[in-house]
Amino acid sequence: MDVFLDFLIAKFNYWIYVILMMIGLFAMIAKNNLIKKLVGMCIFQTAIILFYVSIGVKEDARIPILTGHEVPHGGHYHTEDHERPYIDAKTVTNPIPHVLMLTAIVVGVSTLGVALAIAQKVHLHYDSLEEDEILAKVQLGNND
Amino acid sequence: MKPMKLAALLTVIVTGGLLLFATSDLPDWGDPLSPANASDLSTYYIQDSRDVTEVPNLVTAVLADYRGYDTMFETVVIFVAGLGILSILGQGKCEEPLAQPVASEQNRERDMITIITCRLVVPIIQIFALYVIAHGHYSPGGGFQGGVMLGSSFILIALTSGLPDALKRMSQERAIFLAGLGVLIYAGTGLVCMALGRNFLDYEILHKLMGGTGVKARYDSMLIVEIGVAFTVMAIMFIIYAVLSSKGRMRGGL
Amino acid sequence: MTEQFPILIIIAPLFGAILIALLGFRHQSLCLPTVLGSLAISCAAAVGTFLKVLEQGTVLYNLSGWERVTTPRGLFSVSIEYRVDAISGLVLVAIAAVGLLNAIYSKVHVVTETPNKVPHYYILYLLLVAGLAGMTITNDAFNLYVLIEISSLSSYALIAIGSRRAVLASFNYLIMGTIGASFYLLGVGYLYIKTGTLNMTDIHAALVTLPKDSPSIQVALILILIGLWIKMAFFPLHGWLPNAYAYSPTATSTLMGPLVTKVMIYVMIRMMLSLFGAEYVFDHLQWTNIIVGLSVIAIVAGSLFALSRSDLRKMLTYLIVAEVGYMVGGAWLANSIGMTGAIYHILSDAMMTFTLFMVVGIIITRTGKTELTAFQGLFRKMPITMTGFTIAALSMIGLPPTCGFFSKYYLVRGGIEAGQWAYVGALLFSSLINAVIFFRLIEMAYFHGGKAYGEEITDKDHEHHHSRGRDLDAQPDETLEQVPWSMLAPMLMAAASLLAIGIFNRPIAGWINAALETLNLAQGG
Amino acid sequence: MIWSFDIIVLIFLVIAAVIALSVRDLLASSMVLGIYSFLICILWAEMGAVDVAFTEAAVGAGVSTVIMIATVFQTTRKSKD
Repeated sequence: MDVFLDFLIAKFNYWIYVILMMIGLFAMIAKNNLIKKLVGMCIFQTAIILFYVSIGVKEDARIPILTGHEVPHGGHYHTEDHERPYIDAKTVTNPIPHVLMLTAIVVGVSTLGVALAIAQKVHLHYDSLEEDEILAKVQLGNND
Repeated sequence: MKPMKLAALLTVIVTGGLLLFATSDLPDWGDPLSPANASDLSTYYIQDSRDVTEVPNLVTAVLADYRGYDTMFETVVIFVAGLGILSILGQGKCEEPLAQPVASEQNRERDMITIITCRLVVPIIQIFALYVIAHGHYSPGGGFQGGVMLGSSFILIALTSGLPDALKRMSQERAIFLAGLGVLIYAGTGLVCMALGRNFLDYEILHKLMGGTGVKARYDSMLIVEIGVAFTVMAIMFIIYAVLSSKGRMRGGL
Repeated sequence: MTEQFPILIIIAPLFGAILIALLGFRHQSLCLPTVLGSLAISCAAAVGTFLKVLEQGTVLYNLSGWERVTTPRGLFSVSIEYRVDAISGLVLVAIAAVGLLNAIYSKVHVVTETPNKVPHYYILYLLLVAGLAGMTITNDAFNLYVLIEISSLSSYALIAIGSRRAVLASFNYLIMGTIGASFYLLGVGYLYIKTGTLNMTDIHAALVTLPKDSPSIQVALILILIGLWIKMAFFPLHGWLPNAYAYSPTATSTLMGPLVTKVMIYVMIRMMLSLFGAEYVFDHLQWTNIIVGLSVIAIVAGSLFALSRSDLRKMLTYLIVAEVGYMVGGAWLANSIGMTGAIYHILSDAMMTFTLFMVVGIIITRTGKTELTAFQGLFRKMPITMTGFTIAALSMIGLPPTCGFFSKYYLVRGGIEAGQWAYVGALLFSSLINAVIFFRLIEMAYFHGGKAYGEEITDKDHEHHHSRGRDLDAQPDETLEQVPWSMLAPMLMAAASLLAIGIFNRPIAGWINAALETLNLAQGG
Repeated sequence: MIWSFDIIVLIFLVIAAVIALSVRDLLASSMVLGIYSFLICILWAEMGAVDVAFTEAAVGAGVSTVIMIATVFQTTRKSKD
């Protein structure tokens, strides 16, 4: 039982991430409504970010901000005068995925903004947000 | 319609299957000794970065200094998004006179209580946002988060008092100028480093201008670039809202 | 100063964009000089970088000034760095040159097609060029993602700025493009979890030490490939491309048509060779047959679609789809000749597509027609334009001394060496189709309907252009076909570059080969 | 790491994602997407990614939801799927 539980904890997270990603991806491809596609896009991107963040997780580790006596607070800029305590890398969460994902979140919201603007413009032109209705109107407009 | 769903289902099953198949090979979740967590790179950042930057928040140190180039382009992404939205939906010309409130806008009932409350809350939000920007070296936060909060304070004004009211405080032209200024602060810092004879964004050399040591120069330059990020993000977040909530007409609003 | 050349390529357009954002909205006359100036600096820096690479081999440039850190396991990079070798140097020169020439070419189009939005347009334009150049030069897998998104976001906007149909096409492109970029990001995540670094050189060094049949690395490669294939419009995933390019404003399609897909192909080659390594991709994984098979389908399908279209720009977009098949197939032939051909074809196809899009842009502006019949009797009326068109057409068909011949020569030789007869057949078939398409057009232009043509170039159109005064060269000389030199000169230069790339094929192939050798893909290997 | 907390939030996430995609009212869909963002933000805070959680709270749950609702107001609330 313990072995099974360990296995479950070790991998369960990844499975959920994959499920979330696939829910989002499915919506992006299959949904008919443009806004729903974008909801799917948000879910897909967020799930990928979740996957990245979880790469950096270390069990029983602190957040990646070094506080307390080890860091001189309030502007001691020189390092020569005192020896730093050694930090065990195992006790601090890996900061790299966090940095990357800050950027990815920003990219996500930018994409969402541009996508919503395009969706509004589509609505302006075709007065609909349903893909099939829009395509029908396009066919009607010019026999392309 | 149907075939599209089927194709999507197939794609999803294949992709999901591949991803699940690959998880068997991934290190256990939360394993401190996984290749990513025990890598030289991560260990270096955790153990050595504060000696050369003096910033206790490792995320800020890596974000603004080691991967500062990435962050510069992250700011540019925001900038592109704002201009893209303006060019897709906007009316074009920036110099257009400030839009007069349309009739329906004036007649619309606005609740006094929400307006007054928001007026009171907005300065507090803005002060907190400034704190978030300035204290990014020591606590979670930084230019991006602070910028979003500043931008959302303007959004709050637009939501309660109407878009024209918010546009009076931050017109489209001013927003674009601020966004450009933010990117300029960031990229310009890098350019100054180049002018002083080092590589792009090598803040260390800036001690020639700012005094102190190279480490202090890194510490201070990170604040400068965070302020640049905050400018761009604030302006663009508001612009995005202003354009999207008015279908590009920049008046009326929700 | 010379060591700062690599960064100048990227930040010159960036600062140009900032300048326009700060000043261009008040003083619109500043926009075009800023664009031209910054792209000229970028172009000069690209050439300088390339010359430096030829002189001293691969150039590395550390951003943020962090040197590589020494550990018992070797050196590793703690910040983002640039890496330029002869191949990326060539691609960079092509990007900057196309950006600059297109800015000159499209100065009229931008004003007529996007009135009120000239500053917006130029900012996005400059950032698209910066993003593409940044993708080519960077040596950091995650930075590549950020730059992919910059170039994608600006191209979504540049497309959606156009007509009604363009908006819908742009939305589809956005959905497909986001899926592609997300797949790429996910692939990089799988690599990061196994290697713990993001620098491509370091990832490669770490991958060599890992067990070869690790499923997550294979899945990472698949994800990255699919992501990039979506972005480059490789055949079954090409759905977004034709509409997006055909309905976008002229200046957008002339910039994106030549560059976006080609840069993505370069990125794929970069991933294959310097991130995963030729040994892993070609020798360990036996995927060559599958992917070359896919590329055969892409070539045949793209060519057939192109043949069946009557709209000029649609036809060109399907030709791009076919050409993407050429390059993906050539890159996956698993020998250095095929790879040389693919990289050489990136250059020549960029210039061919560029020339063709410009010619078609000129013709559509002058005649107001978008069908193939617009070509009727054009030789008499527009001799200079048609000269450029003929050179580009010969190059597309693959006749010497144009560059199209030499790239196809390398690709076919690579195909024969690898024993991929289907690929060789598809190449020849596609050349045949191209010959049919282009000889039909040339014939139409040369022999048909010269008589009634005079009325067809509408005077209204003419005046419309002239009313814009200083934007045009103010000399209505009939021999100049009433097309301003600002359009003709870039087009002729691009056409001349087709001949130049063809004539200097030996040194170019030599540089590419030398660079491939440093990436462990030696001659005949 | 409190794994049981983790699992509960993850299951809620999946539920939120499915609801966001299956309701026919786009306004409700955007709101549920906001809930999804908040849940994921809690999860990140618990994983020690405080900066990312902060950003997601400000962006994902804040600005994204607001601009999405703005779009829904400007276009239409109804969706066929």
